[in-house]
Amino acid sequence: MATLSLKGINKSFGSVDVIRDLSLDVNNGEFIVFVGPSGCGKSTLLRMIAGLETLTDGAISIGDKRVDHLPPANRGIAMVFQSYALYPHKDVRGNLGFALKHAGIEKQEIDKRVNNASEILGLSEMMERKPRELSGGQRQRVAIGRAIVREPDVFLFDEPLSNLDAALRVHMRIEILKLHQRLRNTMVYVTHDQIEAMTLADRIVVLRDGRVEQVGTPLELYKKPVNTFVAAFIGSPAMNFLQANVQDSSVNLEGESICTLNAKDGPVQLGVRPEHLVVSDNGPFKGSVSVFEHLGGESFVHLALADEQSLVAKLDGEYIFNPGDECSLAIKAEHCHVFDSAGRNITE
Amino acid sequence: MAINAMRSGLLAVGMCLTGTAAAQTVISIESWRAEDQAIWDDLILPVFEAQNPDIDVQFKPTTATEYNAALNARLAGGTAGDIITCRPFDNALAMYEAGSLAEIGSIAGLSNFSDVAKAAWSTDSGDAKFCVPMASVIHGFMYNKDAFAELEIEVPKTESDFYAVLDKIKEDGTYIPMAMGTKDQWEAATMGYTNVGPSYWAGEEGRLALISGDAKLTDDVYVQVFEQMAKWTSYLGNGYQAQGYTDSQNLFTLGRAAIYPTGSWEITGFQENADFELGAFAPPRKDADSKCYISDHTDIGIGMNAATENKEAVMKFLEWTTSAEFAEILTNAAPGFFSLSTHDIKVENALAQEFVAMRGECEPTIRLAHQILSRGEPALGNQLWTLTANVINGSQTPEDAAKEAQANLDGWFKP
Amino acid sequence: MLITQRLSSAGIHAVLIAYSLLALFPLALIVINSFKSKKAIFRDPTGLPLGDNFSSKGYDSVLNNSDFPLYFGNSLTVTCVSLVLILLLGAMAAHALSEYRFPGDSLIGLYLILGIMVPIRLGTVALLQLIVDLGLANTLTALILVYTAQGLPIAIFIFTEFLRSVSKEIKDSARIDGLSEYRIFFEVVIPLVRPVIATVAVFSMIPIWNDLWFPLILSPGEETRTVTLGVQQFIGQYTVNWGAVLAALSVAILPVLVMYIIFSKQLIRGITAGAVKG
Amino acid sequence: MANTERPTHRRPIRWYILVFLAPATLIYTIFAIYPILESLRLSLFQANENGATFEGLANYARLIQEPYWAEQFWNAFKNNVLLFLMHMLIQNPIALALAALLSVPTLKGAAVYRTILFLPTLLSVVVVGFIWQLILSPLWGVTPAFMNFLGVGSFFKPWLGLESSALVTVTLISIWQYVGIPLMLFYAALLNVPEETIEAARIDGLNGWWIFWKVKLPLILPSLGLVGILTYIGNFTASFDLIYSIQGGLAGPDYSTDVMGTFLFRTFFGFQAQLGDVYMGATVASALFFIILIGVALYLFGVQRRLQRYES
Repeated sequence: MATLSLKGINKSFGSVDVIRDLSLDVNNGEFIVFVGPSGCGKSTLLRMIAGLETLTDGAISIGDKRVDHLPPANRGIAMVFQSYALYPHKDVRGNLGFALKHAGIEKQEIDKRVNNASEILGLSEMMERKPRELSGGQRQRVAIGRAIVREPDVFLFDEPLSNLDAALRVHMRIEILKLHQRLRNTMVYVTHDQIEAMTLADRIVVLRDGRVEQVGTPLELYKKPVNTFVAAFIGSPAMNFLQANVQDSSVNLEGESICTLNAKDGPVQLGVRPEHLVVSDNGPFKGSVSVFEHLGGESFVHLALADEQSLVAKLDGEYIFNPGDECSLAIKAEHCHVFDSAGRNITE
Repeated sequence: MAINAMRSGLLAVGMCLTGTAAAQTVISIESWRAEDQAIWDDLILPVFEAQNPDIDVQFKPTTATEYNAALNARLAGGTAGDIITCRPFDNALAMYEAGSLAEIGSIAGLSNFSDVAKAAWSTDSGDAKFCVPMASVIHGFMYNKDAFAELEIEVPKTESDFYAVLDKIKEDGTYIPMAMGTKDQWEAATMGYTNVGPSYWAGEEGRLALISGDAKLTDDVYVQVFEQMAKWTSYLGNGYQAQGYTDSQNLFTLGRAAIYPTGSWEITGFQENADFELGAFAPPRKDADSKCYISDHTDIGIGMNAATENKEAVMKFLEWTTSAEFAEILTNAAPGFFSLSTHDIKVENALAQEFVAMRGECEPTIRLAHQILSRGEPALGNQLWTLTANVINGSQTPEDAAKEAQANLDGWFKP
Repeated sequence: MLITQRLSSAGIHAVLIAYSLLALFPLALIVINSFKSKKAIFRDPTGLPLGDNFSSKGYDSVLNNSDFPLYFGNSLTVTCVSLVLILLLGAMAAHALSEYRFPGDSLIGLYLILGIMVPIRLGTVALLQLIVDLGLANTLTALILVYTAQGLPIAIFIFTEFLRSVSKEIKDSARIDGLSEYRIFFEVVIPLVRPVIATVAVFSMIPIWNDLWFPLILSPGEETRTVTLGVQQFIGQYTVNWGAVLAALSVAILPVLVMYIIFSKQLIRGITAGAVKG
Repeated sequence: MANTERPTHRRPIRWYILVFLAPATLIYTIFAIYPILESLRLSLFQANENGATFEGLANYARLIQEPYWAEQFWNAFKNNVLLFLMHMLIQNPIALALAALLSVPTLKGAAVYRTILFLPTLLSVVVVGFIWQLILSPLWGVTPAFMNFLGVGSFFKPWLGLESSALVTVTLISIWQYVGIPLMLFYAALLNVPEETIEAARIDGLNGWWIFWKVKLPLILPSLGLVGILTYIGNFTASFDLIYSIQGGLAGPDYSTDVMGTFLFRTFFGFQAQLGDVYMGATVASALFFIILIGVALYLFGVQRRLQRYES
């Protein structure tokens, strides 16, 4: 149980800067998630925390201890990998106890911790099996168990669910959440999947090109994304961006005012989340339906607007449209996001 | 430094392991005569070691085909044996000139050898001698006495007799007239060309004329030999093109062929394997009036590795090889390999006696290409292999073959 | 299900059996003739070694020759020690090449597999000189060193290709578990490469076991002869004891055959595991 | 934060990389590369009265200009090229066909066939050479009897002894012995073709034959390339043993089976009457080295790149 602090982290491979001057403080017991598109440096950052990559500059501390010069095993961390990274030649019990045995911990203590972990994860039935005899979900559980037995200060997860199929992913996500609630450890989790980030995180760190775009709780990121990048990344289906104009403190789309904004006249980007759109006879977003997807409880309408822009709306399941139908939608002014030409959020 | 230290350390260990090293000098003989292992181990070496208890001689042969390559590599690396069995003439000369063979002219027993014998292992001027002559082999023909009796044929004396005999055997059809193949190439050249050739080029006369430049391989007498070879084709077995030397041996010893052009070196092997009585005859003379010639080839010599550390023991052994005792053991233990010494040795093997008897009737000479003519590239010796095989296979005419041989010789050889 | 539509299963078996016979027939001839006298071999090469044809002389001269157990021992020692060295050193180098980035890594990688292309035999003279300078002439050590050098490039090539295809995370995981780089190699990488060990072993073993050249040049001494070199004593200048040669070589096939059968299953798995892909 | 507080982030020297690499690199360099480089060096010298003198590329000029050398060199080179082409056109298609049959999933006894087909590869060339000479010999009746039995006895020829057929015959023996290696590589590659791809093709209406040509073959192209380059290298390096043991050092009849390996052997160590010449031998060895290098470079930079596009 400890805090994690990153100060002025820099990392370059040759002339390529992967992480640029990154600082972050993680609270004790906090579940923090790094998200970003591939290549944003999130995995490198995690591997630096683990000690698998060296820093070019900066400092990492866990608790009060400066760790960036320590070997991985002495940092008080445990890590769960995307490919599970189980030792193929050892059975489940051997995999779970390996690190402890190597650290010279007494056999009794090892057994205790291994049994404890296997109970938490429901692995007790398969302790003598080799990894190749396990399903993907079971392997992932063993990988997590291997982290648990080490009783680390900080858990590190490197895209642990991306090798699983959709149903299992949801299931394991919940297991990890439960685990966190039970252990209350500091956890750092890397993913490119925003749903995992939203559901798991106490705080999310959005990374792009080695820089932090925004840090905040899932709701903060959802409600107040600092820029179009974060806005597009968080939320599903993704936010619609439409070209609009500011005229006389009003944001206008095709001459219709959507919301007010105290800014000088000129083009802006209007951000509209699909779930905030509602059907309204005189709504400002008018167009014809190009695609209609019905999911039972809800439906998605893809609308071709008059000025050749397009828009997705998430509607209640009771609406039914056919391609070619005319449709008009409206949004509450407080749900509008407005971004300047550089992508910065300038919503009031 | 380090390497030397290591080496002496290992030497020391080696000394300890051999135990009796202090008392005995161990010397080893390099040879290509793998089949003579038992003869040397059981008959020859014990006699010498009994007289020289402080010397242990080991016979370490390499397969004949790899002998030159392996020996040269070992000489270059410094791991060759103390005593080296020498091939005659240019091959040994090259080794002497490269500093691998020591000068051994001081051996008193060399007086027991004729000048002809010594010439095979001396420099051209005759000043330096580098191997003790050991044995010669005599070319000739072996025949199946039973078959000859069955077909009522006499041993041929002249060329026309020879072909008459062959025709008769061919006509009868029970036997393949002659066992020889061209696959191994050297067989055709050695058993055919070199065997009967001297009768045409008049032995030494023709051989020396080539070296002096007075004659060319395109002269009639040499071309005639190729013509003989072309004539042989029809008397060989089916598929002789793919018949190797071992095949020929087996064809003959299994009694399927009546005549086998060969040499005295086959005696031991054939007497072991053949169920019929063997006889030998000399290469036929051109006609009744002309002389008969045999190739009595100085084949094996024995010399000293210049880099040996046991010079004294080696010299002692070489001295012994000039003795009548050695000559006698060798001649009778390896019948067909005749001592080159002038000692009067009684040959016990009957078939070997038939070969020795040829010496009385015929003029001796050595193989055509061995002296000087194989010193450059391409070596005439190897040329003759390929060309003879080509002529017998019909892929080259005798004239062409002679022309090519001479042209290649002209490429490097200045008489 | 490839060509089943064209050729029935029986057809496939017919083709494979036909080719198997082609592969086995000469082998059978070798074994049959090793039990015959030289004369019988040539009188009736395809005849079974029965009645008059039978002769165990070949085996007698091999097995009663007190030196043959020694030759076998030498061959086994040289082959096994070389194999272990090739596998161990090859895997170590391949691990370094596939796991770590360091200056010149790809150059060293290229350098180490260059030897696949060039037979060391080309350097025989210099090699012998070197062996003599090191005081290793006529030792099995000389052969082992040369065979190891000869076998390393292909081993490194196969191991590197394979290790590159294996997830790196498992090694990272071991690092987090606190293993040193050395223990990672021995406790994680060695078990990982097990599927391709058979592939490398089979490819390296055959040329070592059958080699005649280097024993002839580097270690021809009586004490260090290998089987193939020992067999040469039956091959004379003019007379060849074929019965003994065939007997010796029939016996000499056995160790490689046994090793092959042991490795056979792993061999395919190893190649399939992506070890020898383009 | 003050700079002085920061420990340096320079990575400590990673000795373990050295420990892993050094043993293999050392043994390989000392016992493989050094001797070969020494050979390359010797190729620049020529023997004369006082040892050897540096002659630059003179030996190479002799090799391709002086008729005696050039004739042998180009003949051996030509034969090597023929050998390579025949292996590519005969050995590898046979291996591919057998591998295709072996990889039929419903086939029973595949493991037995696999072992049998690989057996010849385990043999030493001494015994392979002997047995095939015995089988093909016109004297001892194995092949003639077999052909008579089939009623084609009149077609028998002493193939190993005829200039027109010796090289082909030796090649076929070599194929008999070594077909196991490409067979294994193809077999493994075919096993790796995903079942789904084949099923997709079947749904597209392709039958077994076309699935092989249109789907499997393109997918195993990379191993086809690998087999090609291994064949190329083996053709220059391994062909020596077999030809030497069957046809002898002169590679008869009339040099019709002479390859770079036998040519090198004769030149380097001498053969019977011919005296060995280390300097010309080294030159031939080096020429051989460069020929192999050029082939491998072409493969690496041309063929392999194109082939690997199919991988993804």
